[in-house]
Amino acid sequence: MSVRLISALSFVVFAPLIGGLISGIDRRITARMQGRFGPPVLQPFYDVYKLLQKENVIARVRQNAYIDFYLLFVIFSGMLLFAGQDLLLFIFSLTLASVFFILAAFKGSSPYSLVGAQRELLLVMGYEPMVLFAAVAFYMATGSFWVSKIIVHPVLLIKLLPGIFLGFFYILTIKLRKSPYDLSTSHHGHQELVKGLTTEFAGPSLAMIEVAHWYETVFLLAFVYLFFAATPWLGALAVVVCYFLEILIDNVFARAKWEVAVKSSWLVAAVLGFGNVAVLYLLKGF
Amino acid sequence: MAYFKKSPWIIHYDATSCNGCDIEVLAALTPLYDVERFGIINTGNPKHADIFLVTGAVNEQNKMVVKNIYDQMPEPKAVIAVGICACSGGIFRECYNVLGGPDSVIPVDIYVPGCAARPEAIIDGVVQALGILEKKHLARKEARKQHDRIAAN
Amino acid sequence: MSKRTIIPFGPQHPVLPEPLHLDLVVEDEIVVEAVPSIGFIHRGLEKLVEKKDFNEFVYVAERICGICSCIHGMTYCQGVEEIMNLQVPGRAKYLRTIWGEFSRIHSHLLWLGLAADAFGFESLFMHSWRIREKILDIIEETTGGRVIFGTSKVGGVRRDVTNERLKEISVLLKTYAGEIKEVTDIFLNDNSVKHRLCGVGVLSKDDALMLGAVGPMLRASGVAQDMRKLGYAAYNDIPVEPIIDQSGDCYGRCVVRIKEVFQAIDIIQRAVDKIPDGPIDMKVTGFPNGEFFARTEQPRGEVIYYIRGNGTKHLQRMRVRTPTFANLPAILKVIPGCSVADIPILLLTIDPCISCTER
Amino acid sequence: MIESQPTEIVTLDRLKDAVRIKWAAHARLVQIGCTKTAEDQYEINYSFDENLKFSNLRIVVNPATDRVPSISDIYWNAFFYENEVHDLFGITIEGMAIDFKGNFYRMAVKHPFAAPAGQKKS
Repeated sequence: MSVRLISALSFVVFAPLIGGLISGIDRRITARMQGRFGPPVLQPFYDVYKLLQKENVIARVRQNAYIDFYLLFVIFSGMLLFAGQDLLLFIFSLTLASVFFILAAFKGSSPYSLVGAQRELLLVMGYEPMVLFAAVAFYMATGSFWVSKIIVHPVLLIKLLPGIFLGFFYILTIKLRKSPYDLSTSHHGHQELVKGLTTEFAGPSLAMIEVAHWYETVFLLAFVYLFFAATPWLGALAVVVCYFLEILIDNVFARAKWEVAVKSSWLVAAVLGFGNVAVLYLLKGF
Repeated sequence: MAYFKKSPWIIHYDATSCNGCDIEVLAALTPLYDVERFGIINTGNPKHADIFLVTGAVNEQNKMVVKNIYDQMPEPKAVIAVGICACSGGIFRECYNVLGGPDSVIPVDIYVPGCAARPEAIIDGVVQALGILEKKHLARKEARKQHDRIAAN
Repeated sequence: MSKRTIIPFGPQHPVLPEPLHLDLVVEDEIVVEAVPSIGFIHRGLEKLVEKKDFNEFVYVAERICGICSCIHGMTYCQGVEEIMNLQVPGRAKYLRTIWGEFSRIHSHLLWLGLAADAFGFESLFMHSWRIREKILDIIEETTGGRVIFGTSKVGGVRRDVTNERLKEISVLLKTYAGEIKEVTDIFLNDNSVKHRLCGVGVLSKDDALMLGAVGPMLRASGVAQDMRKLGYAAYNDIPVEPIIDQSGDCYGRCVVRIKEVFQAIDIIQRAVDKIPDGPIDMKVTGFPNGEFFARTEQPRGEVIYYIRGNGTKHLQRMRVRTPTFANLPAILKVIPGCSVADIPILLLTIDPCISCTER
Repeated sequence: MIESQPTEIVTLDRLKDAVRIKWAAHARLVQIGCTKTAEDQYEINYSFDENLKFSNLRIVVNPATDRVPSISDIYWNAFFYENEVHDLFGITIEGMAIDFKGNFYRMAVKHPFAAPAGQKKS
């Protein structure tokens, strides 16, 4: 019990540090891919620290409360995952977090943030089936929804769940807000929706969104690790490779439209996700 | 140290410039000049920005736009007038629809001369604005402290 | 989501560095109507002819637009020279051609970058602009300016470039052509780019013509019109075949511009081979009296200068009709029915230059 | 001479017919521009291009008395130029496809080009 608690608490403390560092390395590598030198690796921390000092301009009274809840639930989801709790609970909590984020954006009065929120809803709709398939498949492979059980499962899960892994990798692009699926908001300012979801947030609340994103990055990568939990070094390697591929994908694709994002992620969920579950079903013979 | 020096985010608005300076502002983002080295990002969103780059003079129709963008930016903020048109009206000073530089509408902190202003000059202007940001931040902090003190008494 | 909302697009918008304002009436992310409002850059510089004499006005003409500055200045000068019946030296004509084509290359590369940015391909934007800087280096070296060349003057050009240096530049361009090809191949062949460009904003041949579209916009719809065929500057000696595309969509406009980059490189190389020796300017005496519509082909299309002199040092009237002004109605006709995500790239395919448009 | 530029002077009531002939010949409307030649005399040039052959239609109007018919029912894009002519010169143009009602450009001076030549900006 205490091990779990320590693990969850250390997630709360260290995840933003790791997430921020990952984001900094990401920006540096991205810059190198674009023929630039790039910012210092610690740049994301400077940004967030600066944002915290800025004035908090508010368009509507309650919008920032939603952001507080968004950050809270993102942290809570991560704690659930790191505490080895139920995978389903983690997914629901994460969805709730996105709902709060979308509500916050809907609260903003700018049309950009409204359209951004609508697109985010569609994206959530797009990736959610795949996430659920992933949870089901983990259950079928290991016989438990509990992360603590999954992580000690002796079999290398990637062998059983290659389709699920690929499908999850596909929606990871959406979750990490990488091109081609950075529809609702993007790291780079040059987008038709300006900053989409985050258009209406300034200063400290923007910093909170950024920090929430760091937390998300860390537990999404932890989720990737779950597939390789039986061989830790392979897991670590997979996390690094996955993230590098995401950066690469970010740099070699144009931004897609939401129709493509939703359709393709459903197709991926149906073919890879459902296909993998079906094969497991036949193998295990439930 | 409030890290304003490390992470200035800019927003750029083309008042009535001829595009020469705008293109140079954009060129400063690209590989040869790469201002992201200094943490400078072109946000495009006034609510995220610290530094407002105005190119060109102000005219009847866009003076409200310039003012709106300025008002939407959260404190502390700095304004840089890029190019000779933004400093004084430049070659277009005598045109009937030119009201003068953006300083006729909003307070301008730094003037970057040139027609068109070179990317090096623009970067230098931004770097100078950083000191002003830091100063404004400290002044704000001081004012808040004083306010609290008065409130406490 | 099906209720109509209005999305303001501009005047301050990160995708468009320039202030064009569109109110997009949107239904389910599909644009039903686009209402433009312009005038954010209107300075009224046409009226400046009353205050600056016709020689001074070249400086203003060059600053109508910072991207196509060179050709603006050149067109103005050609108009005045035509009225005053000046025979500009051959070398000046050739230098104008060379610089004009350089400005076409830099403008098209700039456009390619901005277009890539509009469809969210950031690294392509960066690489287009990286190569553009190399072209700018040549421009800066030969003219002294990066964006505003300041080489035009009535009766010739202000600067000369040695023949040896021109030869070297011609060789240099050959190596740059390879680099440009690397980047433009991505525009032409990448699937995710095609997905954003093909079939978006189709303008039929008839529509393009009758809506007054010009330049790459018109040529991408299959109309072979290029003002360089008129044979101004050195284009009499260096014939230019208009580049056309039949598709009429954003992809077509992209193809036309990319091909024009290579065409421009070719023109420069031919001009360098043929350039005559001799003076680069001539003495201008007297004042213009008469009128002329000077037309040239800018990177963005046909630009037209109406110049009317009344025998004094101040012109009576100078009017500029820039390519973007002519292209805007056509793009407004195309917008309804597109999705919001297509708007930036649609607007960018006319290569908008608002400061030209509103003067 | 780069190209010849014939100009045909038409009367106000014949303008639309002349433009229709151009339309039928598939000419492209290049521009509409106005010039003030005397205190109550304004020239409006309608320039067309037929396969690189340039030609002009010119009308001479007095803004105080004349109302110019819009040609935007023939050439839709003409409304852009006509709004501009209206805003800069104060010439009344009737029946534009989209009428900005004087808000095409918002200017510090109303109808700046109609002001007597040489007058400085206030």
